[in-house]
Amino acid sequence: MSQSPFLALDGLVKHFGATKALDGADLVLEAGSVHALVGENGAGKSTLIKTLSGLYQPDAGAIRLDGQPISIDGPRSAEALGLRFIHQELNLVPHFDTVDNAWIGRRHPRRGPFIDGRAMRARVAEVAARIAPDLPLDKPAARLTPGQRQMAEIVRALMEPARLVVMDEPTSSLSEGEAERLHDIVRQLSAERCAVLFISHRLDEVVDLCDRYTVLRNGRTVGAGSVSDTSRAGLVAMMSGTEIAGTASGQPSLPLWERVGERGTASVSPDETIAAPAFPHPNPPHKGEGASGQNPVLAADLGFGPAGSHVSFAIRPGEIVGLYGLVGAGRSSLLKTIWGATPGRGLIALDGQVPGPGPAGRIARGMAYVPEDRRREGLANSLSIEQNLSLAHLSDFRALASIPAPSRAKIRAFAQATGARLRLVAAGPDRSPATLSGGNQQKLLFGRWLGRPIRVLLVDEPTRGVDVGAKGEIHGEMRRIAADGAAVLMATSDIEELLALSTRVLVLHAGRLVAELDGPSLTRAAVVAAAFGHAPDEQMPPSERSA
Amino acid sequence: DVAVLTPYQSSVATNQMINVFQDKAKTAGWNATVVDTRGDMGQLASRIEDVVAAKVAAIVLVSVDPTQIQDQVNAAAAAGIPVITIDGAKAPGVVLNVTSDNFELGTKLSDFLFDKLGGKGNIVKFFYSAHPGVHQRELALDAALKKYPDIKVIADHYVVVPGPIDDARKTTENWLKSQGDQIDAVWAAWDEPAIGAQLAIEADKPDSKIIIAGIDGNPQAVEMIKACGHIKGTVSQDFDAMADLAAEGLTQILAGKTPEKAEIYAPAKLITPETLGVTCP
Amino acid sequence: MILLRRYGTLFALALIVLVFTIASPQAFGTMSNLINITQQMSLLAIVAIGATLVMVLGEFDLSVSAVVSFAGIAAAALFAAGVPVPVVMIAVLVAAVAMGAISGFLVARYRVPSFIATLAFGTVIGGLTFWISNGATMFSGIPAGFRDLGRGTLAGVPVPTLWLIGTAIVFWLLLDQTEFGRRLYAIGGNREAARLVGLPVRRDMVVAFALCAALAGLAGLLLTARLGSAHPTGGGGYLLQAYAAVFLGMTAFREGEPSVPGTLVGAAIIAVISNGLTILGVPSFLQDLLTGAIILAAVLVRNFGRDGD
Amino acid sequence: MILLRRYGTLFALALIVLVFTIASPQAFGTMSNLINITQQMSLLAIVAIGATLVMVLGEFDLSVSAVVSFAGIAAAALFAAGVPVPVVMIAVLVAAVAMGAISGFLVARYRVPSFIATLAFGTVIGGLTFWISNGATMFSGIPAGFRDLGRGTLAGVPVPTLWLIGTAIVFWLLLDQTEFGRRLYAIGGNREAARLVGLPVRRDMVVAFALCAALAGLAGLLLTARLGSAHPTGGGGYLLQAYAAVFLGMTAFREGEPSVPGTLVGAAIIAVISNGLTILGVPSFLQDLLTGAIILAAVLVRNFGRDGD
Ligand SMILES: Nc1ncnc2c1ncn2[C@@H]1O[C@H](COP(=O)(O)OP(=O)(O)OP(=O)(O)O)[C@@H](O)[C@H]1O
Ligand SMILES: Nc1ncnc2c1ncn2[C@@H]1O[C@H](COP(=O)(O)OP(=O)(O)OP(=O)(O)O)[C@@H](O)[C@H]1O
Ligand SMILES: [Mg+2]
Ligand SMILES: [Mg+2]
Repeated sequence: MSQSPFLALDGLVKHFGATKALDGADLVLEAGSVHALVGENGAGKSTLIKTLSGLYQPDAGAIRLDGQPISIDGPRSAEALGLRFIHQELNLVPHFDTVDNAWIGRRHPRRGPFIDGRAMRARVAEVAARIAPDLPLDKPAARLTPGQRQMAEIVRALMEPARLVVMDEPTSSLSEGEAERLHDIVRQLSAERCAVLFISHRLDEVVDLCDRYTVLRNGRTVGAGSVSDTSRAGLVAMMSGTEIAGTASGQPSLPLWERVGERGTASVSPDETIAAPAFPHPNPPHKGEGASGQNPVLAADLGFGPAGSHVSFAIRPGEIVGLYGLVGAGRSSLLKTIWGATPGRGLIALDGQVPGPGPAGRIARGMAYVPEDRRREGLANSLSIEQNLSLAHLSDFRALASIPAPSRAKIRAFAQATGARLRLVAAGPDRSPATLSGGNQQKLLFGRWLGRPIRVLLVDEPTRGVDVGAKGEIHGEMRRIAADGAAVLMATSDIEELLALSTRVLVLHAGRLVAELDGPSLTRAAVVAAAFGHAPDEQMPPSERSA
Repeated sequence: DVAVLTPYQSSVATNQMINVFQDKAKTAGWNATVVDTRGDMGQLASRIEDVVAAKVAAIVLVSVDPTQIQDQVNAAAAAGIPVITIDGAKAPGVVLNVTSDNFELGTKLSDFLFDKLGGKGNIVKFFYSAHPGVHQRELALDAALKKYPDIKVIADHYVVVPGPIDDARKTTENWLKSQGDQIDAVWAAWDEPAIGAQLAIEADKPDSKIIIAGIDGNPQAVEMIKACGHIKGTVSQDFDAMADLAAEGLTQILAGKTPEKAEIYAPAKLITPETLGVTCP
Repeated sequence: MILLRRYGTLFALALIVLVFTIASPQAFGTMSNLINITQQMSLLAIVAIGATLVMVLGEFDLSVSAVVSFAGIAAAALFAAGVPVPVVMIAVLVAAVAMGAISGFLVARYRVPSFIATLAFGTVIGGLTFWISNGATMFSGIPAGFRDLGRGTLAGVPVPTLWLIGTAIVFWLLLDQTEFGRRLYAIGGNREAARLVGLPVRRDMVVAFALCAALAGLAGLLLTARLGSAHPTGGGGYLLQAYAAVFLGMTAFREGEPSVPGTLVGAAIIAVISNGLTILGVPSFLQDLLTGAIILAAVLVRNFGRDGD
Repeated sequence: MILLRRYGTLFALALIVLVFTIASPQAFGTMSNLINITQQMSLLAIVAIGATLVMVLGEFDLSVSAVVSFAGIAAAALFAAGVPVPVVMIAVLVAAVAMGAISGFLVARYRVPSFIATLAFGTVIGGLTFWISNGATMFSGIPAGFRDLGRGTLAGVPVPTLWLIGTAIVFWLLLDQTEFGRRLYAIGGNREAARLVGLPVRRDMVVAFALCAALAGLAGLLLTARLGSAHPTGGGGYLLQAYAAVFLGMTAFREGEPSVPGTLVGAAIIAVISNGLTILGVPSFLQDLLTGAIILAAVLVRNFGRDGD
């Protein structure tokens, strides 16, 4: 124990066909430390931990635990070694509630030969009380929000004592308060000499929380050390491969899109595609300044959510309105209701007119929507990446306008342009989105709407799991869309993002609109306070005050 | 090579004919292969096309009405392959049909049953119209009912195939519940539903006077008659004789002769406790 | 209203029973007829409980009807050869388990879609059955001691009903109250997740298919006992009806998952409809029409008012 | 090796044809027999192409066999009433489309599991068919002009083969080359995602079920034309075989998605096996054994060596 580190990964290599997901990744982990694993989207972080969890077998390289070389031949043996994993793509059984999910794969408490439901629940409630006191324990996972599902996964990982807990972007769908609680848990684990391997794209959090870091780029370890010896900018530089001197939006590493060429398909260089006429360059950073005199693009006055709460608000052209709240506050429900995907009472008006029913009616009027849960609501894995990209407006890709037959060439061109624009890293446009890294899946969802005139953009967690560089790109796109005169309504759990982009913030608490903040009142403290329901009187939205 | 094709190999009667015919074929030195299409006529048509393509020496159709697949029979005839049917029907292109007259069987069954009832009473009927031969028996029942105005059909059931025995058993159980006191007899278009009815009555209403009769001479039914069950008669088709006659006819045909008659009726006889030599209380 | 949606199919069953009782109080609505129905549904329900296990995994086993037929014929053939009853039963059940395990192995190990794997393997089993029986119904030599396992009553309860009660209790406990059952639901709900947490996915799948086949084998034995004869396609009618029972049952409880109580409700609906319609003397073609319509109504009860897609 | 995995089932088909040709060069391996096979597979393949559409959605339509039977009987009944051929054909197809649309509506709007919805609705259709036909085979009054749509040859190609070619081309284009087809794959891949990007999920599902039923109706018409008679359960054999063809086809190309070319390969495998085994004079029970075994082998070719669960 004294000399050899607790866990060491040496030169791990893992191929998926022609893609090298890991290409000599090293990692050294001290017992009881909180270790950050950072890197751009597609750098290989998730692949690394899946290898550690025994899900993938490395093509080369060694894993050493307490100095002894070991081979982890399956999730079961990783579990037996005291390693716990929270994978990036959440893996709950949809019709199991939190309690049942927490116990899958564990020895259930029993009475005689039968499982003891009461003891199961008691144990889970005990763990959940520390981490997520508000988490509903009896709701099937299918009816939880992504944030709640994330917490359920965390509860599951902490059910039994562990030597190492690996968390792959655990905070990407948690808002400030919940993330804070998770940080406390992490510190507590570390104090109990349980190591934590923490993956995150929220670099501030990394700098705050972690002792040491490892940076992956293109599957290779390019840096490691003590967090106190570096800074946010330093991490970004290492991740993207630019010099320390570079800024946060420095030159990125090349997209792997090129690897298409290796497999015989035509390769596209990013320069070529960025020049494609469909995409004007994004405007310079812009904080939407909705001119106050203009008529609203989007006016909503409607009931939403399971509780049937009522909200009314309006968004003017050029505005980016942020929507904040705790997990389960009802942000996603509100967006879906506006999108016409769940029935709601009330009206919305677009440029003063009521759009047709359902999402199709909204799309026809230039609305766009990026859902939160990419796996369940966003991607069809049986379709290729390019087909997923073209799905929302298939009729734009006809070879002949009168024949409803999409042209493969046009779809391919769109996919390549969009891919280059958002720096989508993929083995090829004809592959399944299931082969994409988490952040790249998110880019895919966003990319769907690029190259179309947009009047209203509804986005739910636009950059969940997206790396710093690409986050900048997506923010740029959103600003450009707003600057072109559209209304943007953005739900996010990332308070940095919220403050950086929004001209105005609506805060929801337990399904009710509790605050509307802009100008000087829009501060981090005010937002967080409102989200927890401590809304001082002057923050009440005018509509509710008058009522 | 002789190809034997049927859609109903798992029916007891058909199976027996095929087995006897195969034995005869073996002694005659033919190589007979059996193809069963599980009640599927479209399949049967395809398989006939196949054996025509394979240029077999003769085609034997068992328990099929060749008019249901006339084109394929014609094609076989055109290819010079003789087609004979057992338990089939006369049709263009069929050189020989050995059968028992289904209408006659149905009449025999109906007359026997009505006679037993003394010309008066309520019967229930199990039928299966999808099979043209079995359908003929039903028509014979209709004709017989005209002659006996005091016999009434108070319930009927279209038997589910496969699983006719179990189906008939359940149906009879249900009838016993609803109108058990009114039923005097069960008319079964063939023996399997009769067996099902016997099982139900023996379990649920063993003392009732209900009598059952069917067609085929199915050995299980014969055994039940012997054991003095409720089955009191079955009109036995002489399958052995039919298969025999068919094999003889085929020998002649393969020798280049034409059989004297294009249609041969095998005799049908009634099996009852008396003919089996048992006396029931 | 929520209750209606939650237990819609159960209400539907109650309603069907009620309507038939009103229509025919002396024949349908008697205790003896209701007991009779439990006996009539028993074999179907046993097969359907087996199918439930496999459906929990999100798979199909289309070989159940072939296994039912096989078990009946194999038993009859062994009896004809003079093998004693207990040996026959054990041998047949072991053979059925082996068949199920093979299907399960093909599905779990090679990821052959279960629909095609079990359909093809069922065809193989059908060929075997024809071979053994020579395509003929077998009825000689079936001992009375064996036949009594499928007929008669014990303390007023028909013997097949007792088999059903036993099977239902054992498999309800197995699915609902044991870790094995939880694992099956987990695998069916999210196979990827099950694999990620290290569940023995392959082994459990093989066991589930084997148990399903064992129940089909049991049903085949009971069918032969009940009829006193074995038919090489005697199980043919069970396939679609068993899955109909499971699917009906899925709409009966919980989050639309297959479950033993649900399957019992489904099998009961099917049995009650055919018993009731026969007792009412509804003509054959109308029986089909009504059966289909009632089942649709039973399923719709739960889904009505709910928002589609 | 990768090729083998990618196109395994296609190789399997080629191999099966090769083996039969070697075993029986004069009978199986002749041009005329191969053409004959295309004719024999045509009806099954047409039904299976319809089933493919529904399978793309991830749903089942178990009423196809009932629709085949219905179409045949309805046509025969209309002919018996003296209705002219074109009117009969249109009327029957319209009725089939309506039936499919009803199934589709139940599935899309009320989210009734398609398995139980179409099974129950198929029972209703079966009742209708029995009502019309009185349960009997219908022979009389089928005009020769109609019969010629299902028999004979045109330029050396059997007429049913021509129908198959036409159907396959139209539906291949529809599924593979149009927005409608793309939408069906998207709905099947992730219905929720499809709905959220504004695809007309319900409408497309109803259309897919309607088209599936239309093809079943067409097959029913052709079957009656081919046999010159209509049987109230004449379509019964198509149900499992059609889905077997689709599932076999899913293992033939791409990432396991149903497709028209795949289904053709699947139907061809089924047709070739039964043609070849009959021509070789293999006895019935062995035919079953071999059919099952060959299909299993054909599916396993692709999955062998691949890692399971
Ligand atoms: N199953 C797979 N098949 C093919 N390629 C894969 C597969 N899984 C991952 N990859 C590829 O491997 C590379 C690394 O992916 P990985 O998921 O490890 O990235 P990551 O660092 O976790 O990214 P993110 O921050 O976006 O989650 C990516 O290029 C991805 O496309
Ligand atoms: N399908 C559903 N059925 C029932 N309740 C649901 C369903 N989806 C969400 N809910 C509940 O509705 C409430 C609001 O959910 P919503 O998804 O709008 O929250 P959110 O603010 O977006 O949270 P998150 O940050 O976790 O995404 C939550 O309490 C959630 O449990
Ligand atoms: Mg990742
Ligand atoms: Mg949300």
